[in-house]
Amino acid sequence: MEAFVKPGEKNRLKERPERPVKQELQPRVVKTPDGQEITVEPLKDYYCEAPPRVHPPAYAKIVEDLFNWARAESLWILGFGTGCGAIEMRPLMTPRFDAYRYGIQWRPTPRQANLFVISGYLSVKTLKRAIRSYEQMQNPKYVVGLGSCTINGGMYWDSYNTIKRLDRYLPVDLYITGCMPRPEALLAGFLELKKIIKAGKGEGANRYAENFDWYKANQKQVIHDWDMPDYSW
Amino acid sequence: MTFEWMKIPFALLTLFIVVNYGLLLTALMQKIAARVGGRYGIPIYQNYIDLLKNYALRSAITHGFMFYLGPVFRLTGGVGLLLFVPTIYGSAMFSNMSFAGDLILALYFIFFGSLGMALGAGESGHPYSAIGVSRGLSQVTMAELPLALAVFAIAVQYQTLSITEIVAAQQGGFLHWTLFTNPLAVIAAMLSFLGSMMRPPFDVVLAPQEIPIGPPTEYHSAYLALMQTNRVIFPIAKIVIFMNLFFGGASNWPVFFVKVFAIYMVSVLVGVVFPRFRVEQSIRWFMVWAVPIGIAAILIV
Amino acid sequence: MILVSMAAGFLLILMGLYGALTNRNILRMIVAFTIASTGVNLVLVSVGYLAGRTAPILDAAVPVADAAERIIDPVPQALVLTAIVIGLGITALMLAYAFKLYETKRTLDISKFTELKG
Amino acid sequence: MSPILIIAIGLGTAFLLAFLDNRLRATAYAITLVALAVMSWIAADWLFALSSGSTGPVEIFTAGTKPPFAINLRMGLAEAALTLLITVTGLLAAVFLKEPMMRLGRRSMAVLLIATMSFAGIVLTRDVFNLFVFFELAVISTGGLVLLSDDARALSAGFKYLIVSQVISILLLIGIIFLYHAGGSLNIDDLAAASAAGNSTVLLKSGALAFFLLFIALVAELKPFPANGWALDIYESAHPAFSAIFSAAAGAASLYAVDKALLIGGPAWLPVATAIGLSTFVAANVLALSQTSDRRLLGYSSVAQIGLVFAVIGQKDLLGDQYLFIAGGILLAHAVAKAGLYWLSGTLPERALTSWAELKHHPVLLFAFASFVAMLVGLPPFPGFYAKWQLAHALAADGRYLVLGLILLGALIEAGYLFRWFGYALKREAPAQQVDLSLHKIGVVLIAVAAGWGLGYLWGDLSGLGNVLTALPLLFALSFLALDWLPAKVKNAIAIAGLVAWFLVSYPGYDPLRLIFGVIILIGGAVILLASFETHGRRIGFYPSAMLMYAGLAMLIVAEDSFGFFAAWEILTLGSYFLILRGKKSEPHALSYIVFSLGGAFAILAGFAVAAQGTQPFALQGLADVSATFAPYVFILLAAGFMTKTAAIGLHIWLPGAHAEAETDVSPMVSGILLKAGLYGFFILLMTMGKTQFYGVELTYVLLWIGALSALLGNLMAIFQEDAKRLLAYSSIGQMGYALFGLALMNHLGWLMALMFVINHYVYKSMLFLSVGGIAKRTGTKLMYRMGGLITLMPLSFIAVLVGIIAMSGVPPLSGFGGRWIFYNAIMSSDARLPMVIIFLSGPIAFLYLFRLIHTIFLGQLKDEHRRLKEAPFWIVLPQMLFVAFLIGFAIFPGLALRRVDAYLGSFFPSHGLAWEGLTITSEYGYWSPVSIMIVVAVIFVVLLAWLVFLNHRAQKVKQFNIVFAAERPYRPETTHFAWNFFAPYRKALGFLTEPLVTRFWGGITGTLHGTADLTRRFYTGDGQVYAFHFVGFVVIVYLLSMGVRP
Repeated sequence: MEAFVKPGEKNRLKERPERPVKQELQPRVVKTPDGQEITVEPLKDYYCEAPPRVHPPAYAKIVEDLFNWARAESLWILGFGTGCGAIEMRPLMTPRFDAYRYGIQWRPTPRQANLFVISGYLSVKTLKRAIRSYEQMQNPKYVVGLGSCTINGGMYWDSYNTIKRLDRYLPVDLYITGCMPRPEALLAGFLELKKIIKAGKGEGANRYAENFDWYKANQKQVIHDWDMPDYSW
Repeated sequence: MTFEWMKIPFALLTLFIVVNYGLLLTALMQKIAARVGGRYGIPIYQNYIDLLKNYALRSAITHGFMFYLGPVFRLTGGVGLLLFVPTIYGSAMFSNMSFAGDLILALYFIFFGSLGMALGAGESGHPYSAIGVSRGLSQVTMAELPLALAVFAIAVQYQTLSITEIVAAQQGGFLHWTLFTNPLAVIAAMLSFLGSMMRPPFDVVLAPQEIPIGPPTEYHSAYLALMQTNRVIFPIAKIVIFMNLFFGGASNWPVFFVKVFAIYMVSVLVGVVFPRFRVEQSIRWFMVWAVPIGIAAILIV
Repeated sequence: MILVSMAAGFLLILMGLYGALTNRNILRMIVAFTIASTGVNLVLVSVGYLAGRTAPILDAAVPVADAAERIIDPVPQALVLTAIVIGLGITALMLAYAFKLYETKRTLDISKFTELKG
Repeated sequence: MSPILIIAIGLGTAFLLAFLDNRLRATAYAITLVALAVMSWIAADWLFALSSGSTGPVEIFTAGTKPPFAINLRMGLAEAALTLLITVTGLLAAVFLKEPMMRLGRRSMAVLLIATMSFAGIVLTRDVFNLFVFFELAVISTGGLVLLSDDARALSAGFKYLIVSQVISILLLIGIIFLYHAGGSLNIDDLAAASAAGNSTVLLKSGALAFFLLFIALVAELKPFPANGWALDIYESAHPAFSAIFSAAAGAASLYAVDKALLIGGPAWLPVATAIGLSTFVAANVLALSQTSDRRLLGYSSVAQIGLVFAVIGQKDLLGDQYLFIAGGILLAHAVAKAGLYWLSGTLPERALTSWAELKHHPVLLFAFASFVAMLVGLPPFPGFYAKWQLAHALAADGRYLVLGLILLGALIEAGYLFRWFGYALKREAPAQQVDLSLHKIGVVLIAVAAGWGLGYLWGDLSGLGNVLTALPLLFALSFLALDWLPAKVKNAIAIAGLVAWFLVSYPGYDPLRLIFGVIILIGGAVILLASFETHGRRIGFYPSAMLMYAGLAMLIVAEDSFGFFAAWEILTLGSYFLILRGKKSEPHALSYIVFSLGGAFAILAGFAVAAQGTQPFALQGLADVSATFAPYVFILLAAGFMTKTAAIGLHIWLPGAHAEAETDVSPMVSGILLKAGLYGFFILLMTMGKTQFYGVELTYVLLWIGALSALLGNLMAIFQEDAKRLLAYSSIGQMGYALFGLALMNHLGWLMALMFVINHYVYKSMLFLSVGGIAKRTGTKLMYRMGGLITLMPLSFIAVLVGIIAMSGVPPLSGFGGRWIFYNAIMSSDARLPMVIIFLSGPIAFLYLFRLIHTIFLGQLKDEHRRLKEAPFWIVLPQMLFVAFLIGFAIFPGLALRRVDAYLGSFFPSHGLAWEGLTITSEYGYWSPVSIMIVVAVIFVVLLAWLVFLNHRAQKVKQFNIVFAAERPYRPETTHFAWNFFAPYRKALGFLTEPLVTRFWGGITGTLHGTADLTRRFYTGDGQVYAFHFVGFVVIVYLLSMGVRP
């Protein structure tokens, strides 16, 4: 069972015992070419350990409005189908729906995408990947939950292996209901998202950074082998 | 041809025109490709928005020094290439910086951006970047060969390496274009052109899901914006070379727009029809089809 | 007469060579070589022989004055003497070798001494 | 003193010793030494008197009467020299044999005296029967001395020798007596006179057969192939000190005996001598290839060398006054070297060739070994070198190309096994046994070394071509032998000072072309030597080798005549060989380097010889006037020779290993500088001979193809290398291909481009080799896939490589672009079209390996064990930074170096030059303004960088695993670094072009040679009787064959 913790509230559940760190992440002693022995700590040496930063709007309102307009009109979706809802994403590229008309395009790498559509239920295993991908996107970035499963678990509400409420793990900007929502619904959702962004309310990335500890605690409750520094840069 | 300070505003003007034209042109090409698929595609101004958005992203990461410099190299390559080639025939001002070097400078400066980009992508430490670079470099060795042969053929034909002089030699009616005076060279060059435009069937470098868009897989925000800027300048700069060498150049901007569009369309038309080649397939394809035509071109001249 | 002795000499040489090249036994080889060198000596002498003349010893029987007419060529005779002496020396050396060789391997078969080859 | 005393003292002392009490061994030994010393002194006295001209040749009549009634001896120049050689060898051998002689007592000493005396007698006597007597004495004493050996097998060897000697003596005696019968005299001169007069029956019918028997018996003493199994057994098993006598003294004496006999036979027999000599020379060298015992190998080598001298005797008719110089040079070099090597082998406890590795702890002995090997191969400054030079010229002038070719082939094979052996000595694991360092033994070896060098000086003086040993650069290099005890840093400073000083001295003498080469060799060499300050300790052997190479290069570019050029060529080859051999795993590569280089050098020798047609000295300018009959052959031979140095495709297989395995600071020397020697050669060749037709084929056109193919295949092979230094080495093949291509274009700009490549290739290849070397030093590996991510740890090395690859790939604005620009302008005025296809293809391929180099080393993923690496050492980085500065400067102001050269090239190709106006360089076809390019690119770059910094200055610096990894995270750096088999798709597409066909071809040739050797070895069964059969068979075959040759 998931325990629900509000932002800022202390986690009431007992801490689970830490799993042992994976072998490849444990500190290891290696011999340098000149014969010295040094210790390599992969978690420290290979990953950036900095926490995420809050990037508040920095410019005059008129400039920010322009930027927000641009952000809204140029939604680059991360091409990552997380659940069965992904099947509803594809028709958006077809002549019938042609989401490109609305400035919606797909990017294969999170670095270049700014909209993450969580398409349907998220198994814990996929959640881990989804979080990593989300963290690797650049601020500002938006999350859309697609279908009932992301809202309340949907038909998997009692599953041992899926999460029930997406917004406990990622800062969701918009949910699109339905099981499955049709592509038209998606389009409507995206247009709604544009409004949110244009209104300057699409600050999920900053929310995530501000409440990072809370999100991370929630995430670690279900993901027991995060195996990385907290923030995946 | 020497340097005058007046050239700088004109160079900036050229740049401005080409950037805007490029933004619209690439969007138009995407729309055309979309129409082939029965879609309407992105709005014609979409590239402006994308560019603005990417410049406006708030956060960025860096993998290091070369990673940082990669896009700078890339865009310097594009802008430099544009400025080293005379844009408008007969206009001293729109010949920009072409006093610095001739055709050979242009041909070799093409690699400047690719090199910097490859290095930047390399420093990201991402294996997919490296795989993409490996594919791109492999493909370019054979794709460039027909172009090199064609360029040699027409340089011999016109007995000059100066782009301005080559354009001058093609004036006086479209039948004087290299396209008609030396069709073999032009065919070879245009086949090579297909290989350099990053469009199907020669776009395995960017295989979007297999190696998420290859070399620039780690680039984002302003880096990506710089590279996008280059993506609109660079193809046009390249096309300008082709236009000057093979299609009689352009003596004013409208002609320039039309010819660039037409040449660009060649790669788009081919691209929407054909599926993707693997690297060794495209190398073989160039070896079997394009190179012999190039060889014929240099032998006949 | 000269012909006979010369033919005999060559015959001896050939016999000797044949013997030396076909016998495996070291002692037999040495003997064969001795026969051959005897043949050589015979040939030497017969080359210097002039029919009807006497030995080239200048004594009362052959005065110095007309020696040139009456004696045979003295040079081959001298050569033969030297050759015999040298032949003796070599034969002795070979025999000594044969003795030593026999001591090391207890055999006189030449084909057994082939540690060095190639 | 009368020469007869030499014989008398030898004989007398031997008898005297017989009367001495056997216990007074020390006394007996002293008497022996004194006797040998006196004999030597007499010979030396005569040699001095005869050579200074204070006395003429004398005849000594033993019995007071004239021949034929008495024996006479002659003492002339040749006799004096050979007698001295024999007696001194005897003396030194006696010193060396101290222990066995003291053990065995006075009899052994007497036998040694007899042996020495009889060899001297063979040389001195003019009487055929006396010759026989001395030969038999030699046989008997040899039979005795063989037993001095500790080796039990010597016994059977001695007996085999006696068996064959018996057969020989039978033939000899019959021959003598019938010769006497036919010619009426035993005196060689009388017989020769009678034969020459033609009115006697000496060489008719039975007389001819008689001479044949005499001749063949004497020839048998030369151990001709294949009738020489017995001799090899002696060489292998006898005491090395005696083997030295047997090889040096007995060989010399027998040769002289045959030479005398040929006076009787006359010129008709010379072809027979040539045939036997040559077949022996080649066959024995081939057989030596598969030997594993040092002494047996030396035996084969002795047989071969004697065969060579015999072949030279066969050329007596055309050598004229040079006969003694040539035959003597080869013979003395052989004698000194072979005796020295046998003595050296006497200090070593084990017989395997690889056990000579023990020598590497003794630099002096190693130097001795190197000297002997160089002497045998005929490298400068030793007598064999001059002799070979003159011989080749004489042969070529007379059109005896087959003889010349076979001699050079045999010499190449000989060089192959000798240098392989030298490589063992330096690189193999040393056995546990110690070298016997007794003073008298080492002393004897060192005397031989000194004699070798002394003879080298003498022959240089006598050659009339200029004494190599008086050349200042060479002396400077050799002086490092004496300075080798100094710390490396001091020697390095001296070396740098020397190079710079020599440049300053020679500067006024250089024309612009030579100036460029001079700067690269001397100043460039000094810059690279800066990196050598990094080494610690004494670095024994490095400086003599390196300076030898630089001396050769410095002499090469100022050489005016063919001899000077060739001598310099050989010197630089030798020096660079020693230099390359120093690398850790470079033994096989150094060997293939020296074999290819010597092969090339022999081709050059043959080329010059054919070109000169007997003219000496032959000015290099004279190549322009070679007659049309010979010109294409000269061109082909010289070009082939130079191509071995530039490693043109087909002759390139030595290069990758040699360059890659060399030490850090050696790789840039042998790549950046040494390869230029070949290009310089091409400059000279093409400058003088120009376009040359061969059966209607334009040879420069062939060169064009070779250059283009080298460029393509070199580059192609480079991209598939995993080893960074190998990659650079293959890239050198490609770069040299470009330069060759430029030269072969035969126009103004083609040459300018080649020169630009000369400069650029020096700079960036030196720089890259130093960077990669420095990195390899730090990372402990040369394999690129084991590196990665070093950019932050080694930023300076990275900058060097970055600048290097930008320059090398020809991307503007760095200097490589200038090369490409000139290249395009050059091909515009060329008629050849098809090779362009290949050269166009190879350009972008270079990009592939360059990117791979920088990416897999500096970019990508840093490995665990490299996390704490430091920047490469200061002294290795310093020259790199100088190169970087130079490259940038040269990119902006290419005119500094090229303008004068451009003008100079105008004297060869007046048209198609460049115009240098202001900042712009203009050709007939295009223009290029380096400064403008640099400014435009820099301005754009800086503006954009500022723009990006403005936008992105707050970018979060992340670490190497913070990458988008398909929503996963990397496992380990090793599995995340895409580096191994980097161009796999390319291999799929074009990999078939890199099939190692050339390697297989040369491997096939060496395999065939070794196979032949192994097969032929079975012929030597070890059975004394079989050897006697061989001899008889040999006699019959020679007789039958010679029937066809003689009148």
